[in-house]
Amino acid sequence: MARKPEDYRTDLWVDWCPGCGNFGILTAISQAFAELSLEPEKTVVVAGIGCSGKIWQYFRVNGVHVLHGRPIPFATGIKLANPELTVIAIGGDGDLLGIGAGHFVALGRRNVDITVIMHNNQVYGLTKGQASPTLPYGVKTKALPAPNIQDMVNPIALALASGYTFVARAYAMDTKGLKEVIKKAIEHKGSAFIDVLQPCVTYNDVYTVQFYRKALYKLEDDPNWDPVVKSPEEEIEKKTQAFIKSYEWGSRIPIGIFYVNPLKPTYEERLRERIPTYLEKPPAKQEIATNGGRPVLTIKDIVEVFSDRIVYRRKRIN
Amino acid sequence: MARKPEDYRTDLWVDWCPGCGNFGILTAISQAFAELSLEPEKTVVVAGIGCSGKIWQYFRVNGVHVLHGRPIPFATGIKLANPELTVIAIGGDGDLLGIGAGHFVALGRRNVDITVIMHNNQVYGLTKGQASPTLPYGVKTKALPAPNIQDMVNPIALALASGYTFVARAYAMDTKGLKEVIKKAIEHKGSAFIDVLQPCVTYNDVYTVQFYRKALYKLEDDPNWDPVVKSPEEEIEKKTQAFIKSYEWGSRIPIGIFYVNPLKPTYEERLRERIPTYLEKPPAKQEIATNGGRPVLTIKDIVEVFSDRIVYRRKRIN
Amino acid sequence: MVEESTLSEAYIMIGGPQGSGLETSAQVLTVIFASHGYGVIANREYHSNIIGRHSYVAMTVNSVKTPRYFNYPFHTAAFMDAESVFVHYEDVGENSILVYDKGLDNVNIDNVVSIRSDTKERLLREYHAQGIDPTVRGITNYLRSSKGVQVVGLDYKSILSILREKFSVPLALARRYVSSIIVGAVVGSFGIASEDVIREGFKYRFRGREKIVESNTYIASLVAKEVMSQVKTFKLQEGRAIDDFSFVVSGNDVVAIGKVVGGVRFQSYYPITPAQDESFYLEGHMRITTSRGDLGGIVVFQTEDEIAAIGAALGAALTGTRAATATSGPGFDLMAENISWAYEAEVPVVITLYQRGGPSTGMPTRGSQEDLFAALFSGHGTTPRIVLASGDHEEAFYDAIKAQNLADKYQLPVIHLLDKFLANAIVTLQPPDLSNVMIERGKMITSYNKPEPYKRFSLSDGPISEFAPFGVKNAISWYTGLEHNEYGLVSEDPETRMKMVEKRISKFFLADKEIPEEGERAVLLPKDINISDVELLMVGWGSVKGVAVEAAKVLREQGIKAAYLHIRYFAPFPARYVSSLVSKVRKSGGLIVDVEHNEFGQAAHIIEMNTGIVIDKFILKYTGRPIYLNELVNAAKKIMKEKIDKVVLKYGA
Amino acid sequence: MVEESTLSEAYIMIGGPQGSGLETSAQVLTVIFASHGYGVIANREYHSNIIGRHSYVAMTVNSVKTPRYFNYPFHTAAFMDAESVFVHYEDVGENSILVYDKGLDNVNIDNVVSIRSDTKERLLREYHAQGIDPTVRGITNYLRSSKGVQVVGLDYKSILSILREKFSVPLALARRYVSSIIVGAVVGSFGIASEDVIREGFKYRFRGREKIVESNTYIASLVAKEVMSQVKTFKLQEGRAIDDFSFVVSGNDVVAIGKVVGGVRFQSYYPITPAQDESFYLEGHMRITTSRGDLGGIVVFQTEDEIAAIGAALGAALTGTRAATATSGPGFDLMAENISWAYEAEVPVVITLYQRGGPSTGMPTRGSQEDLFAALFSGHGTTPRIVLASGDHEEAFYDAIKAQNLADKYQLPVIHLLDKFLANAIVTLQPPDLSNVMIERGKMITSYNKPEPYKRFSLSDGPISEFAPFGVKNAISWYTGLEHNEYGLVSEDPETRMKMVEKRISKFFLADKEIPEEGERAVLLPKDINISDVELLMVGWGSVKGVAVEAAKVLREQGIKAAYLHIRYFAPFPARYVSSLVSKVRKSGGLIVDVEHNEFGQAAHIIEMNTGIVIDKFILKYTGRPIYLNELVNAAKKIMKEKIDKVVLKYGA
Ligand SMILES: Cc1ncc(C[n+]2csc(CCOP(=O)(O)OP(=O)(O)O)c2C)c(N)n1
Ligand SMILES: Cc1ncc(C[n+]2csc(CCOP(=O)(O)OP(=O)(O)O)c2C)c(N)n1
Ligand code: SF4
Ligand code: SF4
Ligand SMILES: [Mg+2]
Ligand SMILES: [Mg+2]
Repeated sequence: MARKPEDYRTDLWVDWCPGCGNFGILTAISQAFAELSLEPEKTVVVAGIGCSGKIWQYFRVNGVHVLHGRPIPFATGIKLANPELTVIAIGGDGDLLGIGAGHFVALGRRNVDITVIMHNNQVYGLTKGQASPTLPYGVKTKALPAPNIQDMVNPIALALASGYTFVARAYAMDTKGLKEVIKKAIEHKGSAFIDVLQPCVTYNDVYTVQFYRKALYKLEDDPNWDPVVKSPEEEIEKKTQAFIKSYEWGSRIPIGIFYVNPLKPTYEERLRERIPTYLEKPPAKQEIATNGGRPVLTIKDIVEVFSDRIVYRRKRIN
Repeated sequence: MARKPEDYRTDLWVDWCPGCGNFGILTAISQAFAELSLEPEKTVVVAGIGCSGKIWQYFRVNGVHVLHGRPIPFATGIKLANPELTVIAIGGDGDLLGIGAGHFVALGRRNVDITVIMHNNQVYGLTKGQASPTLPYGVKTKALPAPNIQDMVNPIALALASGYTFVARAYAMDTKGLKEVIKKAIEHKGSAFIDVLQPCVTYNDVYTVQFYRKALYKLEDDPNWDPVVKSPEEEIEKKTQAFIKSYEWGSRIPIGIFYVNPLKPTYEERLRERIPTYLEKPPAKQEIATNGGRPVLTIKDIVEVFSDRIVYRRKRIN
Repeated sequence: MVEESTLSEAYIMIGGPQGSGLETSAQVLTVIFASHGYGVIANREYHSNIIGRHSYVAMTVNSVKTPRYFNYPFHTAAFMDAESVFVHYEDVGENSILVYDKGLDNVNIDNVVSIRSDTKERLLREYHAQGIDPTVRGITNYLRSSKGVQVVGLDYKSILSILREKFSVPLALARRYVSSIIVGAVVGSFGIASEDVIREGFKYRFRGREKIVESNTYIASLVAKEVMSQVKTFKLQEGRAIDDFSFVVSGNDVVAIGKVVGGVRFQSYYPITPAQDESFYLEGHMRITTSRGDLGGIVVFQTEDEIAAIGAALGAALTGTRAATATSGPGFDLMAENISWAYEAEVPVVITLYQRGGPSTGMPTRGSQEDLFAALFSGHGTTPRIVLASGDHEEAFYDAIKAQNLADKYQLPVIHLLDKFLANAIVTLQPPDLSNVMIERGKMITSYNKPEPYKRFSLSDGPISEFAPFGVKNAISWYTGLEHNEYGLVSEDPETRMKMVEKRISKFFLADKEIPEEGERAVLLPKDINISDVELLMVGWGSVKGVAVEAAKVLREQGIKAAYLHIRYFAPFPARYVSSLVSKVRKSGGLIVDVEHNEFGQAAHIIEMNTGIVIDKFILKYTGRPIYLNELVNAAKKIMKEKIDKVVLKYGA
Repeated sequence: MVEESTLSEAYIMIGGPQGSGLETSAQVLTVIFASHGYGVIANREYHSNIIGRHSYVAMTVNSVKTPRYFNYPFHTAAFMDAESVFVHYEDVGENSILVYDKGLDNVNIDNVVSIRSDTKERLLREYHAQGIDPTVRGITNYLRSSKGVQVVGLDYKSILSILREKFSVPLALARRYVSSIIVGAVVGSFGIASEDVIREGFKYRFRGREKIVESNTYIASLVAKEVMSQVKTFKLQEGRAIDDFSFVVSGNDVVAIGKVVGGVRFQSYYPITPAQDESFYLEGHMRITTSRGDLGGIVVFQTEDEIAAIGAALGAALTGTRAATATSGPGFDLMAENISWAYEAEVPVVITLYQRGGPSTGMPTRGSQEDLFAALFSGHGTTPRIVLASGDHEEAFYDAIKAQNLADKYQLPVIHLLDKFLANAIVTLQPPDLSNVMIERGKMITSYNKPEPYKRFSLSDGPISEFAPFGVKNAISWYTGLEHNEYGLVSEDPETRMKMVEKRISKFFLADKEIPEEGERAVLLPKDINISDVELLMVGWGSVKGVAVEAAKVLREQGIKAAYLHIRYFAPFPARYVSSLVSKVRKSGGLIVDVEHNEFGQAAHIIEMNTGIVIDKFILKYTGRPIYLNELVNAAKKIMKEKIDKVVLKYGA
């Protein structure tokens, strides 16, 4: 049964500012879901707090609207408890690289099979336009009292250094390109990160549609660009090439896939080494009670499983 | 007046395990302080929680033992409030790159003139040997029930991606080399990061002194190695060269200075653009009360400073 | 038409979609009234949204004082859009003036996408019950015919089209002038149409942009005249609330100003509604210069999260800088561990906590008083701290200074509690009286010359030790969150532990001894009331003050001897004073009613915890909207007469 | 020599530097006693340090039951080093046996670098006052001559040198055998020297490493014989506390086991003392297999911080997995915001909170009960949650399961409170009785077939709605920390807001109605006491239970009608039951005394907050060391006789 993007949408009114780049992201994700024909019940969108974070309610798939900065821990818990689910973590640049930067780095070390989509508008939209961690030094967007005093963090370089195995950048207004990247990210086995450049029409009067129209170019247009690691030896080389590219920011900004390493085991695969039946019987699918509502473990089981804590009575002292 | 390393030490018994690499770091820092002849009253060591974090009490300079993961925010507040102070932030690998990774990344964006020293023992020492974020995947140190399930984060690459302007690695047992790096880091104007490889004799039976003796080599031994950015154009090139080097981890591990960029303005310099008298009269040095204990701002001052919130009574309505 | 009544106080409502100039209208109106001598309070209600969802401003204008409450029915309501008409149809009453856009007459509520389904369903239920047609026309007809509302339908589009002709404003920009239609509608309702008068407001708003000032003034005046021609206007008594000048400030602003006056020179923050505006305002005023010279500056530091915000503030405090941070519930939670650290390490720091609707992200742009428990008990371990709550903008100014003094004196963290109602309400405010304001730094020292090494946590002179900031010659100091000895160096000795535990808690008990209870930690209002006479004692805190004081007045006018006990400090709690008042009231058969903005009666629980007094009557509101005067008066009467225990208020869209 | 007395209960202390095998000694001793039928409890005191600082273990061994308290003077004390002798000289009394290393006789306290200056000064003061020479010899002489202690000085070095001859253990490794000297010294004090008996302990400890077992057993037995030859030994009655087998577990272990039995299949954690051992133990048992097959496994997930730990647990809970996290004060603080989220989003999750010395990092390896306020009130907004506290290892096992049931039933966060005393104490424990243990998942559903769309927060069937985990066909669900409608989608409608606020809080009130008070939420002990008889009612919680129950018994034996009221749930608080007990006691003139491990009487405040009852007598301890039986008995008598309000306890080095 072919699914349509609309099947993945609720009928809520979308309350972003007219012209906001978030609309493009919403469209692209719905399309990607449809083209991958994901089961809505087995799909979970976890979103942070921000304009970006509002996206969860517009999808007719399971949605979790967590705390500011925390999409990644929640998404990780969901995925590890039920690896059958497709889990997407969405947040703003403030959410994922400001308050949530610690989790962002940690996910890179785990390669849990989830997709992280970052709405990069260089501002804190929902709190009325302060500088976000991706706004360059010296830039003064609309709501700032003075030019930005902090440097920007480079999301692509940070993702590479953290260990993400799929790293890409896309543009919110290019829904088709974005959709394709999202599909690839979801299909990728491991932690995927997409930095989505997202114009904020209300607060960001610097990184506008007009600006991006001129600045953006596609990595894939270079026939020699190959971001995929094909053997472990290639890893550093591909990572370095992506790292260098990630510093192109200014009049020319690349979008596309920077780096893919399909060779690293996912966290779920690693868990199987500790719990051989993990994938067949993950936490969410284990019976924990008998039909009568009693624990599945009997006293005998307990004594066996925790035998290292049992002392048997021997003969009498003296 | 020449100062000796002992002048910078309290007489407390040092309660690390005999043979712990932390002793070397303690020695090296004291030596660096002495050679730079820092004024103890104007020096502040801010430390996190961990075996590493215990170091603060062994220095006869101002010390702050903060929460686990939080040396950087405290150090930043101290420095910005009183930029005359020399501020060193010290933490373990768990402290700075686990729970504190968000702050670690944020400092890179600010270039506040503080020095961050990380005791990298690949384990959570004080909580009895769990894997820290710098322990590679699949490695089983003493206290782990099974080989490490998470990948290591690359501290050097992360520091580079975050924007630190001085990035180095040193070895705790090479106190002389370490001391030299620390001196350079303190003298560097901007955020400096030193990843100190620190054998933990109690819990880390993989990255031992024996291991490091074989694996380590010095970047400075290569006469062509030049980590210093001399013009803005060189920035990405030098960063990339450092990035590539940072992935040498295994049988050969480089130590030394990976990257230095003296060209970026410090946060303090940036603050001067907003408060011209900031460096002469930083927060800690402003009079806030008159001799009589009254606020320095009079009502007249208040009305002037906050004139944008004053409405004057005009003629009567109607 | 003839003016109908002369008012000393008027209630005004304006509504429209977020981002369409409603704030401009509110500000302009406030300034118009303020600059003509009126006391004003204006509260904006808005969704967690940037553009498009419904927002409205309730205002009270008073000719002799600055009012601190809102009331309904509104004398006048002016709306930009259809949604406002749909959701506010119950806010106007007989003779009220309602101005709306006739061009929207045919709009059906079903077509208003920005109204959420639950609200829509509720409204449709209500319309149905009253036989109202769910269109703008239907509503206005109903109001006109069944409610006696003076409905004025204006064709906004044709009014705006004048702009092109007269000021060559292109049509695309003309929508921006809806805000001046609203201004005109409101002032017109009060018989004001003079361009001179109206211009004051736009001049303030569009400082220096002459043309915009003129075109807006023109439209507003035009509309005002039109409205005046269609209704019986209200007449306001002459404005005598303001003499020479007035501050026109939000609660956020006034705390920011108080902090600067109080000597705060380091403020760290992570943006969060409704705290952020305080820091933004400070950020726009980092440099403190006046005509008599450079007075320094305040470092305002935007951090990566709230943990860093409090961490940086604590770091700054160690240098002797007065340091603070401002946040709301979610951010405050993240500060818990560091509050515990500050208690252990005895570092003076102030956390300004703006309450909003919770739990969790809750209703981030709505008001609430539900973070009292968190303010008192967040952070593990026994960590008493000083918690003071401001009831209005005046209190907020002085409390911002007081909080710093208390932090310095007792070397404790101090939580300064405010709420969204207060934070976002814009009011006229008398210039503060600095004659009693002192900067008290307690035992802070700036030099140290004793022969023995400096002991930051010396036990030799009472529970409070001398505090030498970093940098003081000969005074090296150590701080740790671990238990420590007098030098601040780690100790696990049981005797040292006991002494240090007792030292810390004694500071709190000392504060309890030293800070006056009556009048400072709790205030009985009105001031001249005889407590033994009181039949109904409302107990409340924070922004309940304004409406409760007025309600008590109204009740007294209606023959019920009511008073309001305003709790200002929850820690140290004014237990003796509160106990004595309550028992006096109870002895003479009076009732005690807890009034607050949460579903649990948090303050009542804290009273019980500190005094053993069980309060069993409640007037609670937790819709996120402020308590209005009439609903409070009615609830109080209900409790008095019907002997019920709890009234839950729900007025307001 | 002749055995002197026959004991049913013995108190044992062993001491030495951290990392030198003291834990081995304790474990071996515990197993020796347990495997011969004795009930044992052993508590280790240690510094926040890995190697070198002073540590000691207090044990109680009982022949008929598992004791849950410690007492002094100790019958026997065996020390590895000089520091132990210096700091524990007051822990032994007449006839006590003290075994130490004669080779240390000349060590002066000044030369013991690991003793911190404050402790050293205190001890020197004490020695001086009693005319004791500050050397090991001085101390032991004093004990022998003035205190009647049976001091046994052994030359550890020469004992260890036997190892080289007999077992070719190189000298460098011989130091590791000091632990078997200690074992030997202790068992010898009780007249036990049989290699057969002693071997049991070493076999358990060094499973499969024959040689090590033999050499250790040999040394221990040798020492035992030597001790027996020098002293009047104590004789223990035959061990009848254990039949077939016993668990020998720490509180951490028992909670871990309870979680697995209770169906927890996801545990996230960030390491922190004293919580971490629970997660480590689980990590070693991720795979759950028995002879009857593979029963699945538990994912134990080490996160980057505690925010991620609770976040991941909440995520896992949404999939229908029973999820938990375990932490201590500092980590708990970081979870506050997510607890508030869990309340708002109605997600069942369990947080196991191990209290330690605070505030802040405090005394991380010491015990305390001071996180009660935080457990109850952390997290902004009104967020009542269920808080239950375990009093001993038995309770901890069942509570670990119960906590999950309650979380599922009421869809609320549940805090399971423990403390370091309980967490780290190793005890013998009867195999649990599973006959009454149920797995109750409340309104969780695993399929959904209704025609209308699933409403996660349906209001149609009482305050608790059906919970369909992610993945259930036809049941898409949405969760948010914002206020929301029945679908879980955002709403700011005032009416929806009110309903949802009331829905959530009603669940808490429902729990208050449904969970029995008497016997479940509070337990009066001993069970058969007549409350109207009680002259002294101690009220306490957590690990105070063990010592308070025993103290009540001792007091009754001494003629004071004492009982202990054990509070198990602080929320919902058993207000009616506690009130009725307290008033009964007070009516008949009895005293109520709050006993707890903090300086503020946190539990007493919670009682007051919930009942209005003011408790004004306190026995408090906040040195980080457990309350010992004798000091509690003495304090209780003092309060009874001297009419004082507060006794602060301080026993223990
Ligand atoms: C702990 C916490 N701190 C602060 C906030 C307030 N807050 C809401 S959205 C937001 C920032 C949004 O910026 P970003 O993540 O970039 O998302 P955007 O709105 O730009 O899409 C902040 C700081 C919060 N909700 N929680
Ligand atoms: C919020 C919080 N969580 C956990 C802990 C417990 N803790 C103490 S030290 C430590 C880790 C230490 O590891 P690392 O930072 O690498 O320092 P090391 O001991 O290895 O030097 C942890 C998790 C804590 N003190 N605070
Ligand atoms: S503020 Fe910016 S990011 Fe937010 S909805 Fe509006 S345009 Fe989009
Ligand atoms: S545990 Fe490791 S890091 Fe800690 S003191 Fe011992 S050797 Fe050093
Ligand atoms: Mg953003
Ligand atoms: Mg470490």
